[in-house]
Amino acid sequence: MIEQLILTLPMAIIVLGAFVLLLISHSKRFNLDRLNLIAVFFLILSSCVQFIIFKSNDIEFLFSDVFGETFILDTFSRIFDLMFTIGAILTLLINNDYFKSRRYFNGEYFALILFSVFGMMMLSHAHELVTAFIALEIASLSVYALVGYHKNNRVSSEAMLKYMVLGSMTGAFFMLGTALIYGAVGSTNLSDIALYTANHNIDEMSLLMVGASFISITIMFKIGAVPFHSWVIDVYHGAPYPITMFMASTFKIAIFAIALRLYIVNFGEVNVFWSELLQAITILTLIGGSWMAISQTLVKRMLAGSSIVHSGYLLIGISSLGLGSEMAGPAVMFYLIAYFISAVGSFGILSFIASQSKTQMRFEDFKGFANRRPYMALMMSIFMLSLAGFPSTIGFLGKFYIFTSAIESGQILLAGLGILTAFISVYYYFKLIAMMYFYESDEQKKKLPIDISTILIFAMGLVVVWGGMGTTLIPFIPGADGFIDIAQETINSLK
Amino acid sequence: MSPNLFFLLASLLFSIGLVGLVSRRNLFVLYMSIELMLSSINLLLATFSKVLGDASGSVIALLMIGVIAAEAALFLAMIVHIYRSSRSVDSDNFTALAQGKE
Amino acid sequence: MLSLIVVIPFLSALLMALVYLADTKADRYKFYTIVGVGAPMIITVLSLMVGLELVSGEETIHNTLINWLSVGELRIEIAFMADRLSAVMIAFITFIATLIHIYAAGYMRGDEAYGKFFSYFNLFMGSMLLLVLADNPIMMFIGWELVGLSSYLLIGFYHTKSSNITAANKAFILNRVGDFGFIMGISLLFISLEGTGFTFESIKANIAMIDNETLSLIGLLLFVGAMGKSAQIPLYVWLPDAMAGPTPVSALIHAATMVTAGVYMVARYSFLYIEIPDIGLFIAYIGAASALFAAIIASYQSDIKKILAYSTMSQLGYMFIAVGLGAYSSGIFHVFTHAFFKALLFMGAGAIIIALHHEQNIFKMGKLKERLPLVYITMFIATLAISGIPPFAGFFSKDAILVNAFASGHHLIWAIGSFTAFLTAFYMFRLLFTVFHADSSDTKELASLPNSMTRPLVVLAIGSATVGFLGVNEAYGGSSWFNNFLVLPDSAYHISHTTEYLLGALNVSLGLIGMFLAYKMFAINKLEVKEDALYKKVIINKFYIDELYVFFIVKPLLFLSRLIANVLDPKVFDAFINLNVWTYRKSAVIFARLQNGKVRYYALYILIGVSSMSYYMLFKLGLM
Amino acid sequence: MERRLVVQGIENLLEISIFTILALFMLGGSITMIMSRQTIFSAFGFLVAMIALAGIFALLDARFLAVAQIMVSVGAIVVLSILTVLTINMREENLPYERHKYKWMFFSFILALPITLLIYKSATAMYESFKTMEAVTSKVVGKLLFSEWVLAFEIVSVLLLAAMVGAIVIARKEIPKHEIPKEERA
Amino acid sequence: MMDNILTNIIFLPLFAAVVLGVFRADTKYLKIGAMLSSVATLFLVLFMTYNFDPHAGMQFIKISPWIQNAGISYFVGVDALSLVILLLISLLMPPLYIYMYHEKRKGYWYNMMLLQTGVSGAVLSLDMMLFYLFWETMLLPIFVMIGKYGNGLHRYNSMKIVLMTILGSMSMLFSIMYIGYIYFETHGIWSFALNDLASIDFNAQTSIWLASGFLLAFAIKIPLVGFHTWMAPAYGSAPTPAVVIMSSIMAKLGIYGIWRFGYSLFDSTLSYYAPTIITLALIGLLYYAIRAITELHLRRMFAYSSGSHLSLIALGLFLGNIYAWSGSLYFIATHALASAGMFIVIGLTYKRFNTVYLDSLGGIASKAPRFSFFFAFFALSIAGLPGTGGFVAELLIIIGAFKVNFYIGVATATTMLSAMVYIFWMLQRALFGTANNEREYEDLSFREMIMLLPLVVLLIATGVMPSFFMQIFDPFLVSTLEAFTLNSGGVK
Repeated sequence: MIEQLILTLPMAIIVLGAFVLLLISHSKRFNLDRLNLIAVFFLILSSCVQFIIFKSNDIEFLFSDVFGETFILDTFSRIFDLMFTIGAILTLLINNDYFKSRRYFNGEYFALILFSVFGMMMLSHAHELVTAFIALEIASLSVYALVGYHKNNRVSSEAMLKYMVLGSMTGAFFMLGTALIYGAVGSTNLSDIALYTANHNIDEMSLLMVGASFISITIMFKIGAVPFHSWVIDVYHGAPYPITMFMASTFKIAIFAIALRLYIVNFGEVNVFWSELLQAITILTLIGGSWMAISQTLVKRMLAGSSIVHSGYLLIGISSLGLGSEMAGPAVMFYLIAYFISAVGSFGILSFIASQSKTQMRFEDFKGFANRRPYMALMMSIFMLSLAGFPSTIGFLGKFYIFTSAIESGQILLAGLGILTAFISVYYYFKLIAMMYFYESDEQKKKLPIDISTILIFAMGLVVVWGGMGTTLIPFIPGADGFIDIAQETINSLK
Repeated sequence: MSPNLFFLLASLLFSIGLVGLVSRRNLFVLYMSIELMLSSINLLLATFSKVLGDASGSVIALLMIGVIAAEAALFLAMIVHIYRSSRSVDSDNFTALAQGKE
Repeated sequence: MLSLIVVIPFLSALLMALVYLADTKADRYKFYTIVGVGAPMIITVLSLMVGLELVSGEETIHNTLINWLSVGELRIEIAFMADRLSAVMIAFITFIATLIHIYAAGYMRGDEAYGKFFSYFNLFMGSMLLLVLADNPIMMFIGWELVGLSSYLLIGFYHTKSSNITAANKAFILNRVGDFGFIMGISLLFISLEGTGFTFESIKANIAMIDNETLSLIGLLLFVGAMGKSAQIPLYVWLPDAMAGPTPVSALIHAATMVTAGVYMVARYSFLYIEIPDIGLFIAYIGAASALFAAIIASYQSDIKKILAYSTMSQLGYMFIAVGLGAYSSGIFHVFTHAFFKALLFMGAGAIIIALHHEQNIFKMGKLKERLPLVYITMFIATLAISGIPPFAGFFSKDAILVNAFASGHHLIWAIGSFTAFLTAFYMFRLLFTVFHADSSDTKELASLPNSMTRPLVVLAIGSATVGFLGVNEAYGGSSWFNNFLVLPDSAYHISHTTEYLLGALNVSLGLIGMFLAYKMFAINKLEVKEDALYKKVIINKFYIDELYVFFIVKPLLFLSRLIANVLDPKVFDAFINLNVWTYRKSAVIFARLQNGKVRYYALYILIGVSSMSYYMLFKLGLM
Repeated sequence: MERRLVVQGIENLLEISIFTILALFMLGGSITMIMSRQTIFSAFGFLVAMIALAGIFALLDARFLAVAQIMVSVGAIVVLSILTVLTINMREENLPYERHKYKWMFFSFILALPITLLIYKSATAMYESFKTMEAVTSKVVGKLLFSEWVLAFEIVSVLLLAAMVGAIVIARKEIPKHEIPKEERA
Repeated sequence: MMDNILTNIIFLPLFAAVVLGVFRADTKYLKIGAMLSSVATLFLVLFMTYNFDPHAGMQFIKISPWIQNAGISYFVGVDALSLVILLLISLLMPPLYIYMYHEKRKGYWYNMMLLQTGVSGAVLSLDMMLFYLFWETMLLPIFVMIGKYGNGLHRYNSMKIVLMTILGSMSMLFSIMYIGYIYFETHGIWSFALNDLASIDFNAQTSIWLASGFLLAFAIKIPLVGFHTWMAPAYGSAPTPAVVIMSSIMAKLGIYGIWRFGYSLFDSTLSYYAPTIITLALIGLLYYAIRAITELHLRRMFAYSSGSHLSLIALGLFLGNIYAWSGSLYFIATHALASAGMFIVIGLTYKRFNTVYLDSLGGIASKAPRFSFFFAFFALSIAGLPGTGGFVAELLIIIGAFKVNFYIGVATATTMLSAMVYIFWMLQRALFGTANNEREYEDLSFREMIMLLPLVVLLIATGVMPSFFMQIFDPFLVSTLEAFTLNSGGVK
């Protein structure tokens, strides 16, 4: 009993932290800095607990006698938990300066972030569709509120409006799918669904298929697949920088926690069914995403557009998964990690810069950036290279695994298209590097503040490089091999 | 009495919700359309619950009502905030983020 | 020893170049003179020793320096071979070159690039000797090319004047056109004989392996090289322009040595050409045409050096008539004699030019007979020699060629040759009389000529007068020592002595007529050529051949280049890429315009997505 | 025997007619909702639809659900909405003037048709009839809620809390504590 | 020592750069550090060459597993082919650093060091992925150097070169991944080691597709005609050291790639592409040369010249006989030296006169004889002057072409003419003519002579004693050609 409770401790700590923050948020004794640190403290505490209990594999379902098989405890979910908490920690720490520079943040903000992390963690542990939906809603609703947090800013509200309307609209599809699956299976538990799919022919399962497809619409929406992509750029643009960072890195991968589980375990038997559909969406996403990305002038919007393209790559992986590729699962997982790190880094730098200037960041504003801030420019270049899939960065290996899995599953054309869009993506990523390096700046070189956010950004830069070419030389720090081992292990724990 | 009619009703309601969502600009109507969609899912769940002879469906629907309430809260808060700040509930008025306007 | 002959000039050139580059301003007249003139002197001695060795009975002398290249079957050594042909060549080349070097020491004195000049000059020497002494076609080709290079450098020696450089470029490029043919010939030869070695000797031994057709092709291609180097139609246009270089250069390169390389080459490949008489005939016709053509133009030129240049071309034509018809020895004999008198003529002309403060138009000269007596006498001897007046050297060699032409049965060639002989006498005496006899109003003081310039004239004059006797044939009581010494595979034409005398008499009389005509027209009152008739205009403008080249080759090339620059690159290749980029960007813009900011549109996109998905599912699941 | 059949027939008829009425109310309410220009009419249409939905729940023997629907959906949510509408007190001219409303509706309905069909067809393809079962009483619901669904039930509370916090944050009129920096757009 | 010598060679410059960067070295120390690193590398390479056995094939091999899950290993080795290019890059670096002597901008130095590592790495790697890594890595310094330190439309042009090159490398990446997958499919483990991949038997169709991926990358890098639009702008805008490396080394890597990977992986398939590439190369030979005639910008002119000669090298490669191969490989070396010299001299021209447009030059020869000598020497050695190595190479390629086919031979021999026209016209306009008296004609300084002399000496040495140099790679070519003929029955 107690040991099972310990297993829920990470989540409990998060919720607790949220309550505590709510309580103290209006106290005069805690300024923003403190609140931030408290939030981080809870997150770190939670991740420490996660580390401690990481290897305890003896219990598969939490309180299975009470809950039924609704709450799963596997490596997969633990890895995701870790990523969520790390993502949140990074978001909070890197944006420390940003919070201080904007007056509209307060205690509830951190509480909402913790709520949203809680929702994501719940999502990764959910082994039951309704629970998953509710968890998703927790995460989403908190993020909706966060997106609109800058209330004096029209665009922030507008972004919230759009995200909320569209998010709820597609959220309804998730529930619709759940209802249909419930109708087909008689249960929403994933174990039952897996059993059902394993024991039925594909033509007997049309209701389940329809339901699953509706669920996938929500997933597609959240990861920004074309044609469900239209919110991405607007919302990323409108949201305050920390939230954009949080959404692009953490929230985006959260949706894969459920998506991968569904695709690999529950609908594993019937994945072939929607391979064509998935391929069509993948193609649209790759092309549309790169179209969106190259037509932007704001760096933030460009990164938003590019995140659509990255969803496209992930979809290639998922589509390969459906066609029976062995490598696809780890490939997607690895890509998620790679994208997570690179996106945290790149958006982190954006908000780092935004915390010191009030201008919008167009490409032009980066002119001479390398002169003003050589180290930041170097880091930004590393992240750009990683996103572009330049070798010796983790992004390259990510693409490598994705494309080989596509080749393995025989989707040569899809891999080719992926390569092509990767090529196009070089244009908009290198454009930023070009802006930073190719222009001289009149401004004096600023001294680089050595604070927590810069250190973290540097750390992320190192991880990006180390993850692309590092070996297992240094213990405890996963290199290129380490990350794919983790991805492998994670996916294996699903089956 | 066959469940077909219930299914029909539910799917129709869902579609009406979709139609309202897409074709209207009034934020209140958008909000209500979403609520309608979710409610139609509740109807579906209740129907399945009866079809399958399993009470879980009803329980899910019950939980759903909670979710609907949560969404409603946030939605209404947002509408109030938006109306307050821009004196408009017309969704077409919010295009500051459109491509080319940044 | 052989290696030394080739290497010494290269080394001295290098030495002088380094010294020159180390300090370009320093005046090191003595050093350059000693090194620059000393090197040819040494090699003259060496080559005479080689000659003596051969005379004393050696068949050939071989000398290998290093292994140059060894790829597959292509094993090329830097090796030298002196047989009698090459011995003769190096003997007169080094001898005349030494004289010209001495002459140049006087001529170029005071030029600020004196060291550079001698460096180039020695470089040329080395290249020429490499060409002659090479024991395989590749080495020969290298010499061949280097000769072209040094010719380029020397023609463009006065580089501040752009037209000089144009002339140099023209020379080099046309030479390269020849080389283009030459290298193709060599390559084809090598490929045809692959595996049997690639020295002249082994080629000679295996020549039968090649079928006649290929052999003809090879012969033709090789001759293209000769055309370029020896200024034959159609690649001759560079030679007149090459007179832009300093006069010693013209004397050495464009009269005595380099231009004869083509003839030498054909003689060197005589074992090949003997197999393909058709190509030989072709060569002979080209030679005849060039001879006549050049002679006609020469008759209407007024620049002293250009006249000599065309005369050179014309004489080269004779040589090609000879080698084309298989009379290789006669050809080489003419090369030999021609070297003397043509060098003399050029050096004389150079002396005049220096004396007259760089005046080159013969119609602005006159009455120099008294003022430059030594030059006058030596040039008179040379003119007699070139006009084929016995007993001067030119008579014997030219006569031998014409006799061979007649005997071979190709009477057209003979007729052209004879007519050209008449023209030769005419234009040469025209030059002589105009410069030395005709009146002139010019009374400017003459510049003094240093001894180093005049003494070589004397030596060469003696040569011009006497070297002909080396090759006096049986008809004239000689023993054709020269021809016999060479042992080339001459075609044997038999002809009675009577005919030979008749032909000789005809030639001499033609020469005399030409001389007389020139005296009538120019000695007393010189008539400056004017473009008063169409034919004159055409001839004075050298038949507009240069313009034709410009029109048919240069213009199209430039046009093509501009076409690529302005159309193909930007409007085809780049445009293709840009079109793709443009299409992509355009579609991106259109796609991004869907992002119009209105939430219901976004919902509509989602609805469309879901709707089409549902549609697909309806069919796929068989529900509809 | 016959009597039973008759009774059953009458019951069926009754059920169908009740269903029809409720369904018509629902459809009418929801169509009114999406059609009417005045927000308040829409809200009333929605209210009608929700009440009718509660009726249909009752028809489906889900009594507890029906009550919950009435209490939460109708009593809380819809009423809250109406209150909001009234609080905001939008004037006529502030309402969006939607010119192409019907066109949009038409097209979006065509687009929504496949979805409707898909849901309907796939559901009816599988199930022909109801299972006879006991009405879902509050007892059953309670049992299920506190066994199988307890986790979901618990996290719904977190969801409500988060939504509440969010709603408060978004809706509260904030008096800036400090001077707000100049309007920044991103 | 010998075990890790290749690793040292590759990473010494990078190491130097990192150390200097960490200590934020002044330009003064940066200069010394860079110079030292390049000289040390040169000594290492020379030392290795001294110990190199031409008959032993691949040597100084170092394999260590790297990213094991992806089957990527750190696998380097050197054979004659890579040795030639490695020698070139290490020989060229010191003169370039001397050239950059007055360079104050630090990024310049760092980029050059990074570039050396990238190029050496690409030449030495035998693992496809490692190769790809270096292949892309060497693009970055070029990108920055053109974009940041270039002139003209440099930003646009650097973007253009990067995009076009990456288009090629992406297609190559695709092929590499596919081949790797095929290996995985048959053997059950991942490997990108060249010798592993070479053991795969492809079916003909796949092989053709895969080869096209590689060929596209290399065709763009060379560039063959049609893939060349990045070339002139990039060369025109790039700063001199970058141009030198681009034309002398990077373009050759395209050839190297075909040689190393093309012939190992799909020997017979290359025969399928041979006619196309031979045609393209022949067209390119003349196309670029003719284009160069009217070009006034010196760097662009020699960009075209470079293209023309690289077409010739590619041609030689695809002719597939020993003469053409020796010629090609030799040409790689000699053209690298000559074009390096040429571009350095053009750089010096720019430093002196602030222009590299032909129409504003002229008269240099009379005022600056040393400068003109070097200028003309390099120009002429590019034109294949006998006595310089280029001549030997061209001769061999022509002979090789004649061996294949008379008509190809004739077309190839036009190289004798093609370079002539523009080189000599260029010399006329750049060096000769009357000097402009208002302009200062500064002759070469001692430092500049020291920088250029090694190149001159090497060019002459390669022309005078080719067999001495060729003995390094002769056995390699013979054995490769044997293997190739065995597999494909020769090229037709």
